[in-house]
Amino acid sequence: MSNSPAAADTKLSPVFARFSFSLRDAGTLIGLVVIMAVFSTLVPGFLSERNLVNILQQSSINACLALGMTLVIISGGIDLSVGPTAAISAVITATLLLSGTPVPLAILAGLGIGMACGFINGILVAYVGLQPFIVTLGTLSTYRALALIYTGGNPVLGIPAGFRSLFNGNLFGIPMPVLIVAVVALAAWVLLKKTPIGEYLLAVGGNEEAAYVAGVPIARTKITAYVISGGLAALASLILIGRLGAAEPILGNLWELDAIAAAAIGGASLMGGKGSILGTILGAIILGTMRNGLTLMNVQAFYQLLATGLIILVAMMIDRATRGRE
Amino acid sequence: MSNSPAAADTKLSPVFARFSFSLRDAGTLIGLVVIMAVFSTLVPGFLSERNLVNILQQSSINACLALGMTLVIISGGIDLSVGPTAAISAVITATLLLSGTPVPLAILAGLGIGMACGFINGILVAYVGLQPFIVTLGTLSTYRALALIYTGGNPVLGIPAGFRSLFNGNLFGIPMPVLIVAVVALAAWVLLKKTPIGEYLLAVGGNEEAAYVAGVPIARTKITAYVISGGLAALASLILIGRLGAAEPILGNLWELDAIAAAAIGGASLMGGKGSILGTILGAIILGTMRNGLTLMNVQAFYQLLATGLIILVAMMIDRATRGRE
Amino acid sequence: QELAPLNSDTEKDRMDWSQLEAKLGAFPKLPEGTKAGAVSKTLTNEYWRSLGEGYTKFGDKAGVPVVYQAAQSEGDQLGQLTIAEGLITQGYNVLLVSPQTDANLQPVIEQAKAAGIPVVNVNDAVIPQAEHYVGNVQRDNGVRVAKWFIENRPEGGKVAIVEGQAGVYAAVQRTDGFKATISEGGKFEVVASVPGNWDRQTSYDAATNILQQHPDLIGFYANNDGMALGIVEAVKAAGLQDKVAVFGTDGISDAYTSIKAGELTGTVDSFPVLTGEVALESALRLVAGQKLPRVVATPQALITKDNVARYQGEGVDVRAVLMEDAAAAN
Amino acid sequence: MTPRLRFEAISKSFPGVNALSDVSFDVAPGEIHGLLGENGAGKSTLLRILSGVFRPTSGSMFVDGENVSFRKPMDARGAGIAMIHQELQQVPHMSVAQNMFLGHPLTTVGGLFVSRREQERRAAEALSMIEPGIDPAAPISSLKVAQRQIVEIARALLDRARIIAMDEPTSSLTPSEFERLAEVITKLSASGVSIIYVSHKMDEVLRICQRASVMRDGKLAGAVDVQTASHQDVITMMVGRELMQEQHVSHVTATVKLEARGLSSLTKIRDASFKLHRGEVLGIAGLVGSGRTELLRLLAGADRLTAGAIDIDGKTVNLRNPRDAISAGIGLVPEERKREGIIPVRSVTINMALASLGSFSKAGIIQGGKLRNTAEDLLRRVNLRPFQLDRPIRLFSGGNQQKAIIARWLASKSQILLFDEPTRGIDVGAKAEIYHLIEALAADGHSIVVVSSELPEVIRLSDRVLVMRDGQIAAEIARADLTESAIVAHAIPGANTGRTPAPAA
Ligand SMILES: Nc1ncnc2c1ncn2[C@@H]1O[C@H](COP(=O)(O)OP(=O)(O)OP(=O)(O)O)[C@@H](O)[C@H]1O
Ligand SMILES: Nc1ncnc2c1ncn2[C@@H]1O[C@H](COP(=O)(O)OP(=O)(O)OP(=O)(O)O)[C@@H](O)[C@H]1O
Ligand SMILES: [Mg+2]
Ligand SMILES: [Mg+2]
Repeated sequence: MSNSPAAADTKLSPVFARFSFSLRDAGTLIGLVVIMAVFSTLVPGFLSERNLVNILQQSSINACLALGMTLVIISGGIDLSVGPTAAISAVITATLLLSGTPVPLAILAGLGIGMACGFINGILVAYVGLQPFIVTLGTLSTYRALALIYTGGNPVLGIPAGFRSLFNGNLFGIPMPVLIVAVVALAAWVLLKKTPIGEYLLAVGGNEEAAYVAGVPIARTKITAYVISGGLAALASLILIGRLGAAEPILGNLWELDAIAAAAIGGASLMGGKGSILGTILGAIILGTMRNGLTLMNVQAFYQLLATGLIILVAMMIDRATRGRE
Repeated sequence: MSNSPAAADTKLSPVFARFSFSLRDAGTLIGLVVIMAVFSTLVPGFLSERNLVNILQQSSINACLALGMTLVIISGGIDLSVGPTAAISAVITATLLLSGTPVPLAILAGLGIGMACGFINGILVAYVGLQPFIVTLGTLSTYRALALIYTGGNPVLGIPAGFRSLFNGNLFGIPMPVLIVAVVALAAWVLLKKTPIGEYLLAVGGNEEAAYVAGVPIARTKITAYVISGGLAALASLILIGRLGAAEPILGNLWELDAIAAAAIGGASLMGGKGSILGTILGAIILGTMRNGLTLMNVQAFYQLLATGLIILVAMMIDRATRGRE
Repeated sequence: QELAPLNSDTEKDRMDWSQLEAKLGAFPKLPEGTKAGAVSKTLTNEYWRSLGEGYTKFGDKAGVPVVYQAAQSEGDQLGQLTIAEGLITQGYNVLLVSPQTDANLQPVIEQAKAAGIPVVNVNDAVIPQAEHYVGNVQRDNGVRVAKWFIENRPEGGKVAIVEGQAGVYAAVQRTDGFKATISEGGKFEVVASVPGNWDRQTSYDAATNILQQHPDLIGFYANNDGMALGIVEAVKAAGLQDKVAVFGTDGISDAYTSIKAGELTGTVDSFPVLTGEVALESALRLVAGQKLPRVVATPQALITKDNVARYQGEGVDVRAVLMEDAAAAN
Repeated sequence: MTPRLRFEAISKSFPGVNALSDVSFDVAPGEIHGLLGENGAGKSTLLRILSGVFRPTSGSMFVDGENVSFRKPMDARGAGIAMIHQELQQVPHMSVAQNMFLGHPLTTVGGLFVSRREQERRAAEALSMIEPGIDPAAPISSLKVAQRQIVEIARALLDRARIIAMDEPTSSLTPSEFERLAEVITKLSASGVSIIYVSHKMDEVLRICQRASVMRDGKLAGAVDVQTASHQDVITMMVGRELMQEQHVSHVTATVKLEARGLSSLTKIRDASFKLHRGEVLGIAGLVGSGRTELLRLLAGADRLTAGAIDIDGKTVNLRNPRDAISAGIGLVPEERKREGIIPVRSVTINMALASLGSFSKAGIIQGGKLRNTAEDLLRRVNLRPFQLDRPIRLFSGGNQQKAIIARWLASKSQILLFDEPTRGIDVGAKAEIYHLIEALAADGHSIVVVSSELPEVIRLSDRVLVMRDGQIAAEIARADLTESAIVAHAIPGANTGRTPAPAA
């Protein structure tokens, strides 16, 4: 619906169509470069290596979530429950670690819990046939409540150093979270661009009925998207508790909005059938850069909020204009 | 997308389809009756007239918002910015009242501000062609920031009694908010069922391209939906500040989720083209009843959250089952 | 090197704010170019803005520039972390943090330690690894209100609690302090303890429902003033303003106004401006190399119509009044 | 006399495609003007310019001598132009009457309220000119495609337009429905309304039109003298070469590939039994709504059986969904291309490969080279035009979309192919190609079922024909006895004459 038919006669040319994803991504990249340029003139040291690494590190959690969100959005759905999913898997992983469970096992359990949460969302969407927005709005409350009930509302403190160093250390001078998310992004890119599952996601989001007749396993495809989203939410929570050294049941508040914003800035269409992994990553970095830059400029909280809102709108307008020119 | 094609072979027969709206509403009504029956056995005095009036009063604000949301959803959009829209118009109305502006003028100004906020959303959706979710995600932050900046974060206190009695009094033993929302609901029903604008909303949400080639004014129709939603958000905020006697810039936090939940429980499809005014009202009352009943039962916070999440899921499943049987 | 997890309410290594000067001497001279960075939960609540006022006030006095930032909304945990990390990067000499949750600023503690920057945890959520904490005793907020009921309503009765956001430290402690204290004599019954989510409207609705079910209720305790003011309106709407006492927490200016107008029965003021001053003073003393106990307790007082004039109004020097209170308590 | 409508040097280019270049012709008042051309020739584009959906890149239009330019569909309607679009343009949750009055509802109280009753009365009036059976209050989604197309036609009649542009109005209609439409069109023409009539059905055009223009590759290829022109002449003008009229060739063998035993469905089909042989082309004829589509969907696993069984190569298969059917070697070319056929934003290549991605993958990764080679091979075989393999399928003309869907089942190497109205909306040239394809597939040993409302097509292709009536197989007609009248006799209820209704044992 976003694309008013009045504008429908300015369509992709065939030559460009082949590169349309990368063109769109180039638009996002230009947006990022402009924002960085602006901040670098306003904030001394903004472009220092340390700060750039900082931005990446600070964007990594949102990027991780946004990757899963992108796949769900491409399949024509949405996942509002990523925050509480992260919270459940964080507190359970932390409890397991404290009770002496070996680190790899605890990690697997945490990821498993996240995927189970996603699986429930997927079942409700794909088999019961409910609207994704409503399903995940319902599980948003439900999962959060479960995390709170499980912990009695208390944080789980004292996560072992072994686990923390895994998610909080550096490798070749690059923070682990950044590396982890880079690997995840690469995997997501391969999944979307190179595997049948990726094509199924695009097909289901693009025209569910036609995909069905063509033999695409609709339910399995949708469930896969939610399971991945849940798993990545869990991964994000592991990164976070690695950094914080504690797992809280209220962790992940409002994460869904940031993740959706990153995916949308990166070119995902909430009508399904469209989205870009690279774009999403750039979208997450744009949001992270905004936060970082505004903080370094000591912009007051209310004006930061204003800037966040406006940047989303402006990014989408630039996107619209770029697509219009294509 | 919610309706998996696997189930597509059980289609409406034409006879039933004609009554499908009222059938669907009957489903919601049954849901409400069941919930009330459960609470009435658990909570003494739950069915007292006083408590029932209470429930209506407490549902009125969400119902007011949900009506506007329903129209937006029918048109194929969504309005996440209702809370901040309400906040802006609340603080401005309150400031005007404090500065001695006559009550009717202040009310008009408040409603006007709300409609202006909606108008901006509408322009961005209809003319700039951005996705409604993203537009209103952006304005969600932007409007909130404006409300905070305008007031410096402070509540505006001391709203005159004349204004308050208008929104907080009783008429024939029925609270004013309930009466106001009843009138609004009637107007919305007439708009949707009896006027060309209603037809346009359904058409634009149901099949935008078909509506366009048939000459439906797409942009104007969408903008109308957002303007109404903004206006009703403002009205809801006036009811609220009448009750509380203070206007806070942080008022209306998370209102959008409740409003969307009410509309969805009432049968609106987030894919557009479908929704019921009566259903939405019932949806809002279901949510209000839940809150009231759980508070009266003194259910602990975590479990209230759990119940809220589950009721949304269960309501949608009942809906699905009802439609399946049609 | 691992510190025992901090419990700011019970930590033994503590000092009252009034003792700062007495025990540590006059305010020391600071290294040239000292600057302080502070980050709090949100600016949407007057409490946190007042805290910032206190920082600035003391900063001006000591000639130290203070940057005060806050997250975009309460609950924005990662945003707050980003801000705090930014402050470390920018080379501030000391950090004052009021974290969203007990855990979300943990990395700041670690990074600051690595960078040799002292960090002071100011109020509310408590970072277990924090080496320095300045703030009041959260539990005591609830305890004071409960004591008021025990003294002023000797015959007992039904009371209700409207809680803040589920799972937040301050909400849990305040609620717990009230509940435990008021239940001691056996005369009072807590008939409801429901979530108000720091939200006026939610609290209004909750209070309406509770009053309707328990028209003989004698009092409410709310975890903050915004919620308490919502409850006041609900009590008025039910026509019970003479029978039901309503207490809040924080001591924001609207609460004072309401108390003077005879609507809100009372609030537990934790004097955010003074807290800010004390916090920055403690932080700067750390910068100057002084040793401080792990907890510096800041004052709080139950404000009712009877004593409101003592704490607020023309020519009242709150600092002096609180000093007197402190002296009286010892 | 000034022409009613004049196109003058109309050109339209989409990025990368010149859809129209320099098209000029006139339509006189009251004239019925045919517009012919292959898929993608630019017919729809021209009409969409006329109806204000697109704006021309250059050129002008004159209505009754007056230069007009439309910025949106409403403008064209204001100038007295009504349009029946090639694709159904309807809103699913609304009633028939609401759809017909979409965009300009009948109102009372000074435009304040919609007058439902009046709309339904007028809608019924317009509908009754073609098919009285349609309830104007029924939701449009409860109607079958053919009925929905009739609603679209009736909608254009409401407007009292000066010019009605009809873009393939009969693509889903039966001959008898066309007859009624022809009557209506003749009456309109007599009252001075000009009509532009686009169709791939040559007979229709030659029968009702007074003049016809032929388009090729976005240009006007010439005018046809309807009185004297033969099919061959027109076709030559359209495709630029002669097409051979070919005869049916049979490849049927004795091996039973598929056997349906007593199939029944939830809604319509009752006790359908038949056999399908290797190399056979089995035609299914019947009236609209007789259950042909539903029978195919049962075979394709898209709908569930309530009774009966399907055997393939003598073994009973359980088809719970299209996926099962595909792995059993069954592929369906669906009737409603836009809704059930294509993934609009994806490339033709991907649309082609969707059902057989597994076979293009190694260790879960799609092999781009292999995919590309197959796409080039198969899409060339179906003669895709323009031959741009990465272009989103939504940008192709309907006929070319259909070719890509057919290629889908070639790619998946299905042994049993089910065609539901395979040449609907497809030009003569492509039609001949598709017939060739079907025959070549049969010769290859594929088993094929063709559902078609065009009797000549059924007769041209089939080795054997099943006639459906009211959800049942009413008769089976062998090749030797195959005539149009034989089919019609069995298809029409109550006309059960002659041949024994013999469902295959
Ligand atoms: N919106 C569009 N964007 C880009 N190209 C388009 C668009 N619409 C049509 N085309 C191209 O313009 C050309 C003419 O298409 P058009 O639909 O007018 O053909 P047609 O003669 O109606 O064909 P058919 O008989 O299949 O309906 C085709 O090559 C088509 O791909
Ligand atoms: N989804 C549905 N809802 C209600 N009725 C249906 C549905 N699908 C099919 N029918 C009914 O089943 C009958 C058979 O329809 P089917 O589409 O199989 O006919 P057909 O012979 O293929 O006609 P057509 O040529 O229009 O495709 C129709 O009369 C129709 O009313
Ligand atoms: Mg066409
Ligand atoms: Mg059919």
